[in-house]
Amino acid sequence: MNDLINELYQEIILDHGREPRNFGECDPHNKSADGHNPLCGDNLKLTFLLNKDDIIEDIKFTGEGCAISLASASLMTEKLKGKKIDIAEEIFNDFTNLVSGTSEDLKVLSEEDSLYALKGVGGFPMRVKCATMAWHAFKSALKS
Amino acid sequence: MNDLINELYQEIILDHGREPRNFGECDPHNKSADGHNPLCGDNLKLTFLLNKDDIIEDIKFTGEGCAISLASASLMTEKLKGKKIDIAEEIFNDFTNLVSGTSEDLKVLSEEDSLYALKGVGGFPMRVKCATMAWHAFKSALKS
Amino acid sequence: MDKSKFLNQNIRNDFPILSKKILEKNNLIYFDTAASSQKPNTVINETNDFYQNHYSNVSRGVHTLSVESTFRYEDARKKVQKFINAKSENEIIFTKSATEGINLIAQTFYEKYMQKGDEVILSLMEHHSNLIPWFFLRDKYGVVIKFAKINQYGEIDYNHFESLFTDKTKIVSLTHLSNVFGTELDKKAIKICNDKKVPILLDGCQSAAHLKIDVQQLECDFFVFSGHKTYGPAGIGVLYGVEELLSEMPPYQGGGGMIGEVSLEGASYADLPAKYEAGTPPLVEAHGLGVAIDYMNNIGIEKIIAHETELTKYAFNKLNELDFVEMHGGENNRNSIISFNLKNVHSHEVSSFLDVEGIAIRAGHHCCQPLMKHLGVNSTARLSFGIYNTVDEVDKFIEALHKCKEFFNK
Amino acid sequence: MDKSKFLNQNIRNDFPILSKKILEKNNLIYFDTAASSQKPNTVINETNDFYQNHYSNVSRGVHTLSVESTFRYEDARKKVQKFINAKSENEIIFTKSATEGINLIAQTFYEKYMQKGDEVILSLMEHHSNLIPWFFLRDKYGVVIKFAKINQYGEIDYNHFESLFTDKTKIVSLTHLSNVFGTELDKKAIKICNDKKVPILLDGCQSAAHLKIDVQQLECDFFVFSGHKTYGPAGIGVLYGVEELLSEMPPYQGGGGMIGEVSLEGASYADLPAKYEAGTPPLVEAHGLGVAIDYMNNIGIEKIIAHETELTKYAFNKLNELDFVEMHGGENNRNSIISFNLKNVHSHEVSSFLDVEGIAIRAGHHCCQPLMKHLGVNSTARLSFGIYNTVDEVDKFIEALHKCKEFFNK
Ligand SMILES: Cc1ncc(COP(=O)(O)O)c(C=O)c1O
Ligand SMILES: Cc1ncc(COP(=O)(O)O)c(C=O)c1O
Repeated sequence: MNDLINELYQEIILDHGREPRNFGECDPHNKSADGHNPLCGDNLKLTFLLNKDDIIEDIKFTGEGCAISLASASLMTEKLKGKKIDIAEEIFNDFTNLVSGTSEDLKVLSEEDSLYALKGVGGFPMRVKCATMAWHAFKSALKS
Repeated sequence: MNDLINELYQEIILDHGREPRNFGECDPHNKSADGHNPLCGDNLKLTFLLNKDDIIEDIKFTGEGCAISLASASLMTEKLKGKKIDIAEEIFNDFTNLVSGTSEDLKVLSEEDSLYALKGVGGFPMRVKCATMAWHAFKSALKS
Repeated sequence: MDKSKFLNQNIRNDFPILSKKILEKNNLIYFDTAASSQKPNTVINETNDFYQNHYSNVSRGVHTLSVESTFRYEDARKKVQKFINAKSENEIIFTKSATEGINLIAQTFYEKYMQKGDEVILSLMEHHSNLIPWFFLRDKYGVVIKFAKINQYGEIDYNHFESLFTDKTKIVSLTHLSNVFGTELDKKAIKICNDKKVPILLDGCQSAAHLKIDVQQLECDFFVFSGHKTYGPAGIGVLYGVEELLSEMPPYQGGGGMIGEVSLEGASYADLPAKYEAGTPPLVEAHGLGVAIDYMNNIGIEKIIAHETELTKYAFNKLNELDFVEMHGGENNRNSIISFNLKNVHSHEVSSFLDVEGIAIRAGHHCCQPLMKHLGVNSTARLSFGIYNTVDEVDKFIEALHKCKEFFNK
Repeated sequence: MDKSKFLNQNIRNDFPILSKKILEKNNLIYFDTAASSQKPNTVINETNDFYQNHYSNVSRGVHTLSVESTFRYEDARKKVQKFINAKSENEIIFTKSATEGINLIAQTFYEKYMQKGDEVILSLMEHHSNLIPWFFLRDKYGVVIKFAKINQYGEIDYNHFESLFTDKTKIVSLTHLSNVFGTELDKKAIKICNDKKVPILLDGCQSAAHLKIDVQQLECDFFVFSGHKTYGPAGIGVLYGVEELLSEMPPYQGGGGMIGEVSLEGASYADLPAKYEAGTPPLVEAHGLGVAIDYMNNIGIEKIIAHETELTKYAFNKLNELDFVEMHGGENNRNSIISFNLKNVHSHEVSSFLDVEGIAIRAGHHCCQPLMKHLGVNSTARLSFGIYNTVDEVDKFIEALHKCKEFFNK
């Protein structure tokens, strides 16, 4: 098997792709947004509950997509749950840098983070949009 | 001086270009049409009187254009005046063949005809439209 | 498998990109011709030669380079005319793409012949480029759009199609060869339109390089295709329309080259085909398309069809044998295109996996989102063939597909 | 003549066509760059290389060739963005030509911001491509067009221009560099528009390769140009628009690539810039334009301007000395273009005569019929320069012009 493929599809990705965590809709929630990849038709709906201390109390998603987009959404919800907004935004920045191949100065993500498993997407530039779809939905939900 | 240029601008062409014959408007006339070359803005107005025997009794033109278009119009009016329509149409066919470089089987035009002087236009394909502008006006006037 | 039907493999030498190594390792197997075809040497070299020896703007100057450019451009028009057997060169309009061609027709046909409440018939399996231009008419002018159903074989349900016609039906626009199923439109669809005297536009994007096109025999009123899918350059498309319609319809874009006389008060327009070609056209690209047409003609359209049909049949049967593969559409009446899904594996995964093996297939909705919805999938994987593809490549692909399935089901 | 301002003549070796013999005899002297420029080797070679090694469709597939094509295409967009100093890549739309760009703006700007009776301001010296798209609005929707007068120097009469504004003025569209006079639009025209908060479109066809373009400094709202006039390939144009406007205006053509989600009931549209790029774009041509931009940047825009300005001045003075020549426009504020007439000799004769000597100039109305009427001529002869032209060529031209005059006055 080719290295690029093994790097892209690490065990944790395949696992989260098959069985996404936090799949569903937050009830109650006060933030939501749709994510959509016009290139392939993949889409998701993200909902979360932001409390008065700006902490993400709960976060979930539904939708359909490839293993990369599902795993990325699933790992994102795991990572962001319980985080304060400003930190979540830093994670957003780190993550988008990581998957677009500019991963030198990550501020908050480290190799130990499960999200780091998505680094292999950098080897497949047309897949970056799969990996970032949930994240852009998160960003636009923040503005909603 | 280059041969191509001398062939294009034979004395008779320069002469008719400078002093076009039959310049004006036929009064009375029963056929008319405008000619126009959208590539350069040259234009003319052709009028003629067709009698009941289908003979072109009188034919004139006005307009502005390059030496080739003026000379061609001038020589055309000289040639067509007094001709019957069916012969005029044969002359039309011969002439368009002559200037577009397919002058093998001319039916009614011969090397002695003054129109033959326009053969040199064949060496300048973008000028063919200059040479045929008056002729297409004649053709469309016939239909009018 | 009838080996006599296949083209001589020397043809592959005509396409320089086929000797490329993907990821510095694997030979390229290009199964994405429906998205865009690769280009033979003649097309590439003639593009070169045009710029190196003959280039200037067309139609406008009287100098030598202008002559050479204009004649190349107009010669390409003649080649296209012959290629699709149009009656006259005036019926051949050069566009930038098939998409532009459909937009042009939708807009100008509406302006001349339609009004609010009039109806257009499309099908469920049209490409977005044959949907959105009509959606614009719906949104802007209140035109009604009706969609013909399709059956499980990827064919239009012709009874349903016929039932959609009313007195208000003004135009029909259908794909000539489905870019998802590879199915060819049956002539009876055109016959129905002709009988009802409703003009029909054929979206020939996928058929132009893969079927014999004779617009007079087809009896279609409009036909569009893209050069880049027919072994020609990017940036050039063709719109064919019967002269009666094109000469009545208004111009689409305005600008240099499409005018007669212009004053501050107004303008008259040039005759066909210039009327629809505002601005400096993609002249070198048009020439390249003419060269691509020569190239196809030299091989022989019939031979191309035989090769691709046989290859498609072979690949279809191979895929159909695999229990982990779900096929879309039927076996018959199919040319050069096959869509499928791997059970439980998203088409993106299939494409990325194959890519690393050197195999380029397409994954996604193929610009047919309504069809995807109808099929109940969000994307498919698609194989599409050109003259350069071989049985050997199909075998390698099937092998890789087994590996792919293993990998994702481990 | 300040020789230090001229570019090194080695530049000529970059353009293969310059070694062509016209009519197998005379060296080509190409003075028709305003109609279309010649192409440097890098542009030709990169076009080649794209087709030979990296080609497929953009944005749609996930395979390697799709990546390579998409990145080349989007990289070209970045190069254009830097070249004209746009704020964002979203403001750069690839079109097939400047003509298409103006049509796009006229139509979509009207749909969003205008209604019957609203006014557009143009000038008397606009190219047909900056007239007819607005005439369409007048014919279809009852928009009013006002024309700014010009003075004898080929400049807009700015007082008259300013007097044309009313509450109903919604957009202004002016040529940035006249394709007949070579005169540059004064910044005060833009300032007037900015002050009155009326968006202005600059037709940059003739300026893009001959002036330094900085759309932010210019403070224009829209800017269009064609690749083929800027040492790039045929079939590609650029439309710049400020993001606020482009994101509010509706899409122009519909089709693949410009959509978000599509159902039978309707569609949402993609974000900028894709929203305005329906169908497969001229991807190889866009890349070629990017390469042309690199080429110009390598030489240095300032050096290009110095060279062409000096050469234009030289040629203007030489021509102005001739009593058998009638000049159009003034001496100052002129770049790369000179229009003139030979007294009593039609420009067609001049061009055909010079052609045989190997000299390509343009003769005609230059797609500016209203301006010709204003000048009281039916056509002019036009010299236009590119980076490859030299003083020596101008001298040869002047010599040939003497012969021409003799010939026709004999
Ligand atoms: C000033 C001006 N505007 C517009 C155009 C049209 O450019 P194109 O034909 O490349 O669309 C031209 C070129 O002919 C021009 O010189
Ligand atoms: C059936 C069909 N129609 C239309 C198109 C649009 O073609 P283009 O993008 O070349 O305009 C395509 C190609 O994507 C197609 O396959």
